[in-house]
Amino acid sequence: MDFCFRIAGMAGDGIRGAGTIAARLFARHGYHVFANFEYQSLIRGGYSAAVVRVSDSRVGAHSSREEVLVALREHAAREAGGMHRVVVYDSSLFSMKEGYGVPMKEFADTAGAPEIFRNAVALGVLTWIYGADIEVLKRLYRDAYGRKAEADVKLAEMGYSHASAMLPRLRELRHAGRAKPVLTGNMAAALGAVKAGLRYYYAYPMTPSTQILHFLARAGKKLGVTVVQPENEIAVAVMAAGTAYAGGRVMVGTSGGGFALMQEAFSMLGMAELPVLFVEAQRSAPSTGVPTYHAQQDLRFVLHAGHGEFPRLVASPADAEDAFSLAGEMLNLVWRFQVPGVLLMDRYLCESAVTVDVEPSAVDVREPELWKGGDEYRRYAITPSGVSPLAFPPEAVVKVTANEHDEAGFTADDAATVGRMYDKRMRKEAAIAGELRGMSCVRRWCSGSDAVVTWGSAAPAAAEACEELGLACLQVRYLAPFPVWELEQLKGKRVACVECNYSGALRSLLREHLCVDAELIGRWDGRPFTPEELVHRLEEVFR
Amino acid sequence: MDFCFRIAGMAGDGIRGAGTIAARLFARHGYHVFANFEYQSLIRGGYSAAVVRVSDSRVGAHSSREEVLVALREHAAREAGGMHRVVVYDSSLFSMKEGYGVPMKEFADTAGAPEIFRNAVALGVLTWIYGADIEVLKRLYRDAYGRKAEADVKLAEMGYSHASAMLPRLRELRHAGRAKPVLTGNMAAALGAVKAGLRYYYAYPMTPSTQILHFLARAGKKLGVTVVQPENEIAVAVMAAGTAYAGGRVMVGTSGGGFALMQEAFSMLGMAELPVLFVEAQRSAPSTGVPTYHAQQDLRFVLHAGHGEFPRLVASPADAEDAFSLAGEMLNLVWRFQVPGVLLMDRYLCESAVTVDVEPSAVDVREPELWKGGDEYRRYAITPSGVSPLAFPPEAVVKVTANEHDEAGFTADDAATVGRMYDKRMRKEAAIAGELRGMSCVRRWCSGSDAVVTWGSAAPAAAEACEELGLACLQVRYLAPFPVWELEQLKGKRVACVECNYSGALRSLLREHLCVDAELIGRWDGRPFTPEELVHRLEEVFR
Amino acid sequence: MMLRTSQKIVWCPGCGNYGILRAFVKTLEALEDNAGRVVLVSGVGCHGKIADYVGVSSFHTIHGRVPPVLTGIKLADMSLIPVGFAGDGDAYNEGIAHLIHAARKNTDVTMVVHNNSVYALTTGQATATSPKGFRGRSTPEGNPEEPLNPLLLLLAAGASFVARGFAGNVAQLTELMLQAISHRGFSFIDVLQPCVAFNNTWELLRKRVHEVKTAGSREKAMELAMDPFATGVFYRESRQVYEDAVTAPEPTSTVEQVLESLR
Amino acid sequence: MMLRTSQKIVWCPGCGNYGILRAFVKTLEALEDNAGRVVLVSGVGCHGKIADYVGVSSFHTIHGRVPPVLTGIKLADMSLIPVGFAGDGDAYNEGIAHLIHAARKNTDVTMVVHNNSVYALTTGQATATSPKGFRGRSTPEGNPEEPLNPLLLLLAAGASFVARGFAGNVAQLTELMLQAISHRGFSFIDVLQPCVAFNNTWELLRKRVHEVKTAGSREKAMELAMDPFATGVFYRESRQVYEDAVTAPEPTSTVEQVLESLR
Ligand SMILES: Cc1ncc(C[n+]2csc(CCOP(=O)(O)OP(=O)(O)O)c2C)c(N)n1
Ligand SMILES: Cc1ncc(C[n+]2csc(CCOP(=O)(O)OP(=O)(O)O)c2C)c(N)n1
Ligand code: SF4
Ligand code: SF4
Ligand SMILES: [Mg+2]
Ligand SMILES: [Mg+2]
Repeated sequence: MDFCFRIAGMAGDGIRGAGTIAARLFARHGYHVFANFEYQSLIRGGYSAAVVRVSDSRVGAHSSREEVLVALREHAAREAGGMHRVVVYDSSLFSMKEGYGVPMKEFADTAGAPEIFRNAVALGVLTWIYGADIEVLKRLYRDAYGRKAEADVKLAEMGYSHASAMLPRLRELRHAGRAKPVLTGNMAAALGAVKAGLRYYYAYPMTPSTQILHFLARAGKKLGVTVVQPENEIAVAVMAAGTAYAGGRVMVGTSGGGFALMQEAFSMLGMAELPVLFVEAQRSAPSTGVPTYHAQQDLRFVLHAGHGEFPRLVASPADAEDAFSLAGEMLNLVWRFQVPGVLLMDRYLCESAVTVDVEPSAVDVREPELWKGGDEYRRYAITPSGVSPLAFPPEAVVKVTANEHDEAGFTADDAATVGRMYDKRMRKEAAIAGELRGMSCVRRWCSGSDAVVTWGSAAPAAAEACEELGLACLQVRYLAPFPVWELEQLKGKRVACVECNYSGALRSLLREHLCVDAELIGRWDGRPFTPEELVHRLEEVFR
Repeated sequence: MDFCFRIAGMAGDGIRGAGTIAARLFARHGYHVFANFEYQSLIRGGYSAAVVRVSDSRVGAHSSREEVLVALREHAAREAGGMHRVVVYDSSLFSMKEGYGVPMKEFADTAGAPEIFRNAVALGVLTWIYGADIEVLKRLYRDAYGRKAEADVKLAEMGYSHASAMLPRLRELRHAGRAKPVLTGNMAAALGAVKAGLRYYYAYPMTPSTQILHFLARAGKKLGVTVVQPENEIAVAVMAAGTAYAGGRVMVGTSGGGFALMQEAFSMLGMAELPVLFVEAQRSAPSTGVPTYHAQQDLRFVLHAGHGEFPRLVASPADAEDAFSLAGEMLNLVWRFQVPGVLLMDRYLCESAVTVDVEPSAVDVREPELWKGGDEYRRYAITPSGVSPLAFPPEAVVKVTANEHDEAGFTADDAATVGRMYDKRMRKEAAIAGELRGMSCVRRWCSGSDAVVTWGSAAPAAAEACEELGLACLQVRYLAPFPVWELEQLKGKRVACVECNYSGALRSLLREHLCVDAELIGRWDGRPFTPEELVHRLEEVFR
Repeated sequence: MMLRTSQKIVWCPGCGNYGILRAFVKTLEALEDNAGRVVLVSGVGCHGKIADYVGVSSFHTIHGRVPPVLTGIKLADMSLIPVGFAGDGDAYNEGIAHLIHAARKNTDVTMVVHNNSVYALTTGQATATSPKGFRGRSTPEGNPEEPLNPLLLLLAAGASFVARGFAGNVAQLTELMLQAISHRGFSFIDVLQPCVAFNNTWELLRKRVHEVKTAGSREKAMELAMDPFATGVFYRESRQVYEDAVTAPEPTSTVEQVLESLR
Repeated sequence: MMLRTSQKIVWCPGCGNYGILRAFVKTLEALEDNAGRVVLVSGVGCHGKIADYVGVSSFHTIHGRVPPVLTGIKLADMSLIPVGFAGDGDAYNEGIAHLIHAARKNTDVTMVVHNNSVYALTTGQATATSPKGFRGRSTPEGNPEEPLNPLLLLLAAGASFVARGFAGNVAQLTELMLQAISHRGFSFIDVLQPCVAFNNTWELLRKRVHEVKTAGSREKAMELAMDPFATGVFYRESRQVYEDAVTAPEPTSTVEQVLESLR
């Protein structure tokens, strides 16, 4: 079983809320759910939609095969294009030749609720259409909004009973298992980091990372995470440096434009050997670009971020579960190796809501190597791995610096010291690679003789298409250091890269590191891939 | 004829001035000269040296075979290490077992001049040692300092006559041709840009680019260049965007850390299609690093600067003549293609003083394609090349934006427009590559069957070594778009890359673009290569 | 010249930005022929969309960077009239460094801040001017910070024209804009702008906003600035403008001559 | 604990920085056991080298970014005493945004600015506080800009402790540093620092510098701040400190519980 529907209207119609409640409704029935949200960079008006896919097996992408459309606005009904089996619209606002009119606005008026509550009517209708349990929906509203839920509950019931009299029932959903949690990639990354000991989150608002800020501003109080929104992104990154120096596990979040502002600080972290985890949530760029739309255009930018050479960790999760694990793994790794790290997310992953099956105990707090005391502390003591044991003030006199320095942290410029300290830092690259060899840097989603290589949120859709076509699908989770050892298998194969960009950043990495030439299946119009599109495009390549 | 000497002391001893005057002295005799300056990040004290090489053929690097040392301080004498045939020192400050004492400080006292004037004594001594014309030195001082030159002239004469009584004469230099101009890479880049129509230079001080600011702050008034030092680097880059928008040819200068701060603006230029030329003068990084020392560590950083994808031009000159030409070419190209461009310099190139043989008429102002008037102006009109004709306010209503947009410059987010405009911009990459194919993107310094590939200021030293060893030496001048067409010849050859970094940025580009594997000859202790070192290291590789 | 483009306005109904737009269009009308020399520069946020709505040349730049764009334009062509529109998040948080230095340098440009005391386009976080206790999505338990007094700050930074308007008083705001544009030097207007979605101050402002008379000295203006609801021109002084001091004259030498002098 | 390290000092002989270093070492001596909790943060410029010379924990950061480092340290460990040393170019040009917001937020940290009115380490360009007409290497014909008044600006930004010292008066400066450190909130000290190499103000300052009494109100302090040679504590007020308001308490929930609530 696998179906997909759309709720559409404009900003201010509560589309995201409706999509999230819909996702949770089916998740409470025990199904797997994936909800993609499309919206413009404005607060009222325009076009806004939630596309919700429900399945009895795992889903990591929405689908272009939608069967139901609920249109809260006329322009949203018009944009549909006739693919839906059932179209439901608010007949108190406009009329349509085909489709089922439900007087949603009237219902809201009757209930004395503002227009935005129409979305509850829509949910009642959908509950009927899919034969879901209206009681589950009502409980969901009450769990979510407490005493403020009654208008929603009432309107959901009105929608449900109106629909039951007039609308077809497409399916008869039953409870398919235990309720599953529904998270966005943003929430998953936040929680994974907290599981690995996160105590500080600093961010300046920027789509599509802002939700982490909002989520932790609320949940952080309970989870022991101090959340600060400084004056700008430079302050964010530098403040994080100060916190890491004093021993605080800190993460910062932004998008490409904000990360661009953090470049000088990023390089400082490399020189000072301070562990800060950055969430870089990509959106359609360059510059302000299409700020609420999707892209994977910043991979090379992140891999080479900051002037000068220094080791770094870069990882990119495919979905919310992966975001949970990688955020946790990365926070531990940046502390272990005292390097900056980037968790490279993207709009589709960040904001889509999905059922997850996380095993929180898989992530825990790993302590870095601490100084054991003794003589004078040398912050940059030279070791075979390049990693120096850590201490924090006031336990020791700890001298860190953005200048080149000697082992004790005093400024140095003589050739011998400069060369030695440079070597020490760069040696950590090998140490990190050694550690990664024991981990899963590349995920094989499915097997086959020809291979698709992909990264980030393109992976689930690509994997679905590959499964259908009998292709291998490999998702590169760790991108720096680049896990050549897990990718040697590609040599001599026919390979295609699937990524939401124009230039083929991952493709260029396969060339650089493996001399493997791949076809690029790219997209750069701000929209994520769907499995259906990829089946089509992969067929062209591998035909 | 080819010799090299060192003048050394501490910051505050006027070492750079002495080195420059020495270089000009021999240049006025018609010789080729190269002067490298070494100094620390401090204002008084420490170690400071000028190493001046003089030859009757072109030189682009200093040499590690020095024959004379003039030591103005005891520690500078001690650091020498016994390789010099002649050591001269200031016997009024300290004494040495070997070497020739000249009472420089006493001479200065006698002349009633402050201690810093000792450097004129040193120059008089050197004039004697090399059999140069003391009258030329005196004229040089007078040309340089006008009426304030008399103390220098007097002390130079005292040094000369003292030396003529006590010191050996190593050579008998004669006038070898017409006086040659002596420029640093910084000055050459500034002048090349002015030749191509530069009208604005914005910069925040940062070694090793600061000299451009100082030079243009003085010369700009005569050359019609408005020079502004804004509050910080972000203001520099954004102010330049405003100026370019209004039709002003503008260049900005900084080093890696400042360029890091300009990343968001750089991406904006890509989206808004505004031509600004950046001088990125590399120094030893990451972060503040070794701020007055040399490196070539920012190549990948610059190639992938700015979030998102957009075309850019990156070129890196080998020497001052190349800096003159490339600055001019680049300024014309960024205007022609309406993209940001980076002239990637480095400390060694920026600050070394060298005789040049520039043909200023080789660079001129090339006008970009201008709007011919007519209907409403569309700033982003779609064309086959991707380049839209330019207009400036108030001639037309010109709407530019950092957001994705339609042809007229209004914000757009629909998939069709986003895709189309993205294509339009990226198409310029092919147009630029087409243009570059008609230019010299790779310079072949010498030929051979095995090849050394290099870039930036590493080229002259590498070429000298290659010449000696019979290797081909190729310098990649344009790095983005990467000129594969001129490098296909490397396939199947034994190749080494010479670059002042640890990771081999150019080497990685040969892999990425050509699947060519090269050996890396790197250096990362802040010091530039010398030809002698490279002969040794290349022998090891190609043995 | 069409002063309003045909682009659909996507601000919320009731947003204070409409008043600012209206005042600016009226200002352009009043400028008559000179309107063609106006270049609008806008930041990122709801306010920034104004670039799409006005039919003059415009540069919709990145977040926080309106002042350097204004300066860069003025330096390139002194005949242009650069007018900036920034948000409070834009001008007082992200880009406050530029604002202060532009005020000090006194370039002849105008800067209008749509001060709704909230990051609106990113759905309602506290900015530098949000009241203490403000509940936004990043401060669910109330903003712990004291708000910034932008007028006081700009006066302290040396701005030569400092004013405050109210999005609900289009006539006054138009007058302020006209005065700001005709003032030779850096002109700053903070506009109290209700955001109906995230910080609806219509009622409060309608009640409290009042007009004050221009102070005779910077010190007196600072006293006036202590009142967050005072509007009008607080201070104005005549001072050298930056571009006059820095712009290079026409060239008198050639590159060839400079090279010759380096022999 | 060695308060002076064995690193060789590379400031020019006669530089005002020596006085600031001496005052800080005396301050640390006076702090006795608490000196071990001091973390020195320095910017980039001649001033920044102070990190090498003092034997306490230190973070020599990048140009202009001293205030966020101070805040980040304080948030991580409230028992630490972060003290920042920045240059005028560092604090008033490159990083002025942070200074203003740190003042407004009132984190309990101390910020000392080595104000020599010049970018010294880059060999003498004009900064925000260079006098009009100053001839530096980027302003060979004289600086065209009006200097910034940092005390006025910090007062306008809401700083809760504002003082000025003079590198030539070590006793007073020590006293100011001690008061700044003991003040709970953001403490700001502008130090008039002669740079013998590029802006030798010894004579001028020795003649003109004088001490004033702490003003009773911010307004009065602003009046005092009009005098560029006045030293002493201009203003001090007690206000909520930032870290008290934002620091999260010990966790009361687990990630597992939050996940459960999202079912
Ligand atoms: C560098 C950068 N950081 C963050 C953002 C995200 N962003 C877009 S709009 C906005 C809020 C703008 O607030 P304000 O300037 O007050 O404008 P308003 O929406 O209130 O008009 C932010 C933070 C961005 N575009 N660029
Ligand atoms: C981002 C950045 N820009 C520029 C520089 C170059 N720089 C180093 S020191 C300095 C001047 C510092 O002046 P100031 O802060 O007044 O310190 P001072 O040397 O006078 O003590 C500058 C601009 C830098 N290191 N980083
Ligand atoms: S969110 Fe606020 S500022 Fe933005 S358009 Fe709506 S009312 Fe106006
Ligand atoms: S240059 Fe100036 S500030 Fe720097 S050490 Fe010398 S005197 Fe001090
Ligand atoms: Mg706002
Ligand atoms: Mg200074």
